[in-house]
Amino acid sequence: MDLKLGKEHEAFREEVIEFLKGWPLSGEETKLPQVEQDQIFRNQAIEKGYVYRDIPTKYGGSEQPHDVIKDTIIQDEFRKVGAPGNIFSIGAAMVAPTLLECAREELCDRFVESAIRGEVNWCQGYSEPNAGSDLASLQTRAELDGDEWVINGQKAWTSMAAEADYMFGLFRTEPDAPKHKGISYLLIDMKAPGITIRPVKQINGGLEFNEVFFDNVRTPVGMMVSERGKGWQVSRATLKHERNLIGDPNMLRNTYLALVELAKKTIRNGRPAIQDPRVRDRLAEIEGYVTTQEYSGLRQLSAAAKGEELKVMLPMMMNKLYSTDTAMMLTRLSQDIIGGDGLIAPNDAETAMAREVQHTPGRWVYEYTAAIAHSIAGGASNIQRNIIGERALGLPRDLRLE
Amino acid sequence: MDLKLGKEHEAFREEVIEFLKGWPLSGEETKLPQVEQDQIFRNQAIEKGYVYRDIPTKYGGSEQPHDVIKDTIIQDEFRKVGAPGNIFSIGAAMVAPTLLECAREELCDRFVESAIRGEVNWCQGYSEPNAGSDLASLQTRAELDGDEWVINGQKAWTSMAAEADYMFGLFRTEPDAPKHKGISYLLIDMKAPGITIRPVKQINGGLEFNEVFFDNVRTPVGMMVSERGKGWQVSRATLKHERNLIGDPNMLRNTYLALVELAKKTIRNGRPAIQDPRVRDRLAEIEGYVTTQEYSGLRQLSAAAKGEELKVMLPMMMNKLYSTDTAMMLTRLSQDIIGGDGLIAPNDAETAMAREVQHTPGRWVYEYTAAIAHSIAGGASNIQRNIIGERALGLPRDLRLE
Amino acid sequence: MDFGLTEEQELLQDTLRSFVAGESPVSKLREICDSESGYDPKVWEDLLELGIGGLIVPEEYGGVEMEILDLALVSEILGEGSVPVPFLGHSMAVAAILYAGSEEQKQKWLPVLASGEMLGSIAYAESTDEGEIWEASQATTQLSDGKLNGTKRFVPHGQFADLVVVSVSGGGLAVVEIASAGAKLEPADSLDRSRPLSSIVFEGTPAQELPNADAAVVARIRDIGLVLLAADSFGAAWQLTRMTIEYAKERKQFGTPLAQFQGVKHQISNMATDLDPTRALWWYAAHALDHIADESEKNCALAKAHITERSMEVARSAFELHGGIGYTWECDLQYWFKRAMFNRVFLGTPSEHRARYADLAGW
Amino acid sequence: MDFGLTEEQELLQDTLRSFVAGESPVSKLREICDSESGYDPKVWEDLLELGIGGLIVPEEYGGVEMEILDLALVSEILGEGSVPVPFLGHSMAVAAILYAGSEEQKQKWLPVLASGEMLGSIAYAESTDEGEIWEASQATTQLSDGKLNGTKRFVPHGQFADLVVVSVSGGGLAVVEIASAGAKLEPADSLDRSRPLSSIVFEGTPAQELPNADAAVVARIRDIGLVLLAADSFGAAWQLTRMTIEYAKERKQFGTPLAQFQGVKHQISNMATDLDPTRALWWYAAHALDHIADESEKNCALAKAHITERSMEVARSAFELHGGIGYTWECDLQYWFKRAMFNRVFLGTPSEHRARYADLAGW
Repeated sequence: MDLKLGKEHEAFREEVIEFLKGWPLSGEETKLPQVEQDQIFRNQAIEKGYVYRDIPTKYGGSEQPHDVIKDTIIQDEFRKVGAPGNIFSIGAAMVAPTLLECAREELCDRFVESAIRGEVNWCQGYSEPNAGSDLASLQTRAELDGDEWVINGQKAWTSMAAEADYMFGLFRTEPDAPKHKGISYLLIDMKAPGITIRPVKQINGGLEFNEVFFDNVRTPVGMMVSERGKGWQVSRATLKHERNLIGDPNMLRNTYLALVELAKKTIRNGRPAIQDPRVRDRLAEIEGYVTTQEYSGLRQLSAAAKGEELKVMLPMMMNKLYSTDTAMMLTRLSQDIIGGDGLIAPNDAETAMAREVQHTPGRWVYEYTAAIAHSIAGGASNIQRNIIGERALGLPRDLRLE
Repeated sequence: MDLKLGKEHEAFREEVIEFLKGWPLSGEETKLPQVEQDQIFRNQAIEKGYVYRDIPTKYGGSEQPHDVIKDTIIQDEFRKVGAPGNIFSIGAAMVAPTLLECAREELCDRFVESAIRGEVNWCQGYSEPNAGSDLASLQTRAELDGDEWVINGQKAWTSMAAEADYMFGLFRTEPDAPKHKGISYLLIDMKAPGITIRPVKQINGGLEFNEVFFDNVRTPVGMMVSERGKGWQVSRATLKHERNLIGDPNMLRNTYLALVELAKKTIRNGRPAIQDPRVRDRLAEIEGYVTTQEYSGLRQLSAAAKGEELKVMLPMMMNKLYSTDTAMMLTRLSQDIIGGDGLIAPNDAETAMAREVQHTPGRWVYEYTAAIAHSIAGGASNIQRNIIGERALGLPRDLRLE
Repeated sequence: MDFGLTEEQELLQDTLRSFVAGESPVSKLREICDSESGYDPKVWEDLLELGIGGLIVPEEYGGVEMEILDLALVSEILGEGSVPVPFLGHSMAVAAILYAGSEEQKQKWLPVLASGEMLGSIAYAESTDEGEIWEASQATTQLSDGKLNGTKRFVPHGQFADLVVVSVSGGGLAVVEIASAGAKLEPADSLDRSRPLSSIVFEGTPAQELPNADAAVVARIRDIGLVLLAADSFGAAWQLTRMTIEYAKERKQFGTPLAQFQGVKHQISNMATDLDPTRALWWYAAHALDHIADESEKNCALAKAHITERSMEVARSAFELHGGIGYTWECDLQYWFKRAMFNRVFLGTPSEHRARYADLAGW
Repeated sequence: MDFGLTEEQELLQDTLRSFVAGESPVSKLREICDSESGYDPKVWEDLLELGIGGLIVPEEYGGVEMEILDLALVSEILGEGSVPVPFLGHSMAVAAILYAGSEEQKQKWLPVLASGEMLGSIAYAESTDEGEIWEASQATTQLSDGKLNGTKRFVPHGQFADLVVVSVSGGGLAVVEIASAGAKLEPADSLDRSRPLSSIVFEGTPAQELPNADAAVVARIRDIGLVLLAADSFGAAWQLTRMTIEYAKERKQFGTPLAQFQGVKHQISNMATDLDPTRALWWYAAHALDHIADESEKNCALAKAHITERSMEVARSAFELHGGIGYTWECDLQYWFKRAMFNRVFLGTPSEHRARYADLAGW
């Protein structure tokens, strides 16, 4: 175990810090719109090899050798100064790597660069109203008509559908094949005729998700990733990236730190809530979970860096369930601290999921209700328990009627 | 809702209190051994109709009309002064009512009176090493040989086997019948040749349970309760009584009160533990469960008194699971209060389950480990959850391979 | 002795339950809540005709002279239906005037409150330098020379109320007729839209003191609120459980109804086991307010703390078992979940009431 | 950067694991525990030969000069096997002399402790008027003129120790060679029979002060104990989980292996999820003791509090899933359950360490 960075990496960190002195921009450039400033700086970072490291240069990446430690250093230092680095969009985080892994060069040429630059926005079309955790039951169909697929049906839980230019998703193309094998992975232009988007309002007022309806929507045959009936395999590549996105331990740590601040700032019974021994006890208990998740993440990262993922399969499979439960514990305490303010609905700013979330009681009402949702995103908790039991602990599969 | 006793019952309570002035005995009788003193007083109580109220007079009971309120008054007042009332033995609490409900008169004549008087001790033979919650899988066999059943096999989890004169239990008499239907209910003389008793030591040092081995043990055909293959039905009558025994809310209340005392007496960090806000919070939280269980019991009792058991089926089915979880919470807190004393094993007095349990740290170590066992006695918790889900909430039965 | 409901009480609940099913179904609830009014005057009027406005008011003041247990039984049904009516604030205002008012005040207000000509509410909560307070004894709002000055928060259905009972500095209570000049009322964006809240700023607002508001009476009024919240949460949580049972029976995954997965079945059994026995806890607390004075304060604290807390856990399981659909505005779960959130916090959090319980227990 | 074990460390654990499986199987553990000695000298000697006695001792004093993380990795394996050897007390005694001893003291004792010629232990706990204490800073045992007076409880393997490190009034540490006159040793009936405890009464017992036992050093010695307990509990709880998995796969009910009931499967998944990720927590705490001084105290408190607490919940589930059989003396579960109970309480309960954590966090 060696948590010190080696000399090479320490030098690398210095180099990154030096580079970041160039942010924020100065001089005339500060007069440009923020988006353009971001892009100017990001282009410099790509040149240095700090951004889009696993994307080939021909697609606008910096095509660097795989080095998780360097990735972490870059992420840390960029975050410290708030500099624009990798765009965290579905397109950059999920579509680009999936295409690079599974698609023909033609599709990569067309979509990877615009995805990582955030010039083209993507949304995901997996879940359906009757197929949440059970993707094998997907019903939305694509039928071949000449050199186009004709799509009919409905997707659910699609984030950012209204903002998206394209959707990637799973569609049933082989109705006669067994469940898993009848699914293909298609890309669809969201401006194609026949698409209707309906935002789904959440119970905390947020509007993160949409339903997307397809009425004879057409997409060319060339928009299929991999082959007919191979959608399931492709989706696993994508899902891998999504799971990583969700299990981010920093998110939990940030929420925890905000909770500690809340407990310091909130006066209850004439003193800061954090002076209440019960609050201290619960905060320290939650810290046990948050720190565990954090160090366990570090361990997984290290193992991945060495190509030893197999050693950490077990904690990797547990990330989701663990952070779901921790988030629940954490936001539950927030409700005890804010007290009566929990009677008031979050306002628009609080539900907007802005980068700088407001430190308001309403934010905590939003987080509390969102914590309940966390048990859902990326597979319900019971499914997670089955996966852990069956794949990691070697327990027998459920009895099935089938 | 009327928690005041009606005039009739208030008068009855006065009558009982008046009667109880005769306890303890006085004069010459105080020189008798305690057991004899108890019996003298108990006989007087039977005459008054206070004891063995649901047992016919011909078996030594007082054959009173069913009145749960009077039962409760008697129990309360007898307990207050520590007077000997109904004997709380397996024989009195389970065998006698079962025989009265299911057995031929001959067996009642022979066994009921001695059971309720505690002159003959009984033990239960249901569970087997490979049939805990799943009684339908019982393997211990009884084969008919002339006018005797010949028994071979093994029972487990038998309380008081060494002290018992007789066992009541379930045995497989019809090997070719479907599982449930092949079982009969037999009474066995524990002094019969071929019986071996082996005490099972518990992890907390207690010795409440035994294994009982049968090697060609014989019992007359007349010792069968009800008919061949009807053992299952008879056992449900008995089990009903056992469940009542286990769900006793007073036990939980007494343990809780002792815990509060412990928190008052134990000095931690320079002050009584009960002054620690965290201990107060947890005690109050546990009180919520204990009180709920207590009032829910009162409600069930009232409904039973009115013959309206159907209205309270749901909470009745939950008693076991509820009190198991509460006992766990309760004894867990005790371990935080006793601290390092939890490193020491309970001593003999503490493991003897004496009527007056010692108020020692070791007692709490004993209780804590016993609380873990509670999830087991009378059906594992998962079985309880299935029963609640299927019978009370109308959920479908598990998928089964069979 | 009978630890159970009378036939009349069962009839009362059955009647109300049918009424709610017919007149305040979830479709209507949704309409009311989406309109952000949180108030269904038609349903409230019908409930008033059933006597709900003056349930515990003696007949001489125009009420039906029932018990607090009856009031709590009504609260359960309203929670079960998440009915958007101003029952909570109104009932507490009625109790305040009934127990703390002078004869004259009672004659003046009880009949019109009982009939519903006037709608009542209570204004207890404040943000103070000591933090948020709910207890009347900690109130900082000033009453002098018949004028009220101070700011109150979280007044239930305040924007529809004609009369508000206000806790004031020194631990007493005062009554404001809201039409009076100088009360600035600001509706809040309430999380539970079936019980919208307002803030009120009093600036020299005319008010009458309730002369009999001594500590015991003020405690009793709060305790009535606590038991109503507990009963409401019980009703709401049972409704969440029922909805989950229905959903789990209907919804299939991997070709099997959810309810047939043992993992799901056990979670549902745990929900019900956590909840159902607590019925006896709030019954007893309400009964104690009616008949066993010594026991009432402790038991109301316990019922509020325990039941509103357990109800949130029930809600959490309901969401987990519904999966994503439960998280949408279109799913009915949200109404009962928010109802339970309201009940948990209003008049103080469970941990505050546990601390109070510990003090009351003499520990 | 590498948050993981070195090949040497993995080899160390593998070697030890095989050794324990071969030399300290549960059959032998049962024998030792039933004899009430709680000490397997043969196994201890073999472990000493592997260098366990002086793992963190510099080579110049006859040790193998490894890190505290290595010590904790050993502790995990000993917990996993519930191995009845005096590792805990001995390791803490070694740490005390190593960090707090004078050069002369180190030269005198470290080599014989490392080789195992002398067995060490620590005597921290006392019953005082303030309640039970574990922290050295609260000790009331008096050291003056080289004589020790006071009573200590819960000295691990005390009845076999040759040398005991004692916390004394003022927060310092002293060393007693137990053969000295005047130390009355009373073995207790320990719950965890793999680590028997003794009380010691000192009445004018000759003792040497450890001169460098300042607050930071004393904290460090305690923290080593905390991380060893956390690692031991982690090992024990994983063993309980494994036993439960095996049992659930083999045992059938209603014709189906227990593990195939989804209710059971989910409970097992929850056990493992509660436990497995915490491996990184105690690794980090141990590593911090070696390399990140600022972080060590907080992280050791956290690791002890969190892991020993979670391990008890794992144990609880193990019992529930084993049913009645788990409750018997004959079932092996008991050894690991009692091991976990010991770890949870020794050197202070989780809630005490959470309170300490809160202070250390500067809240």
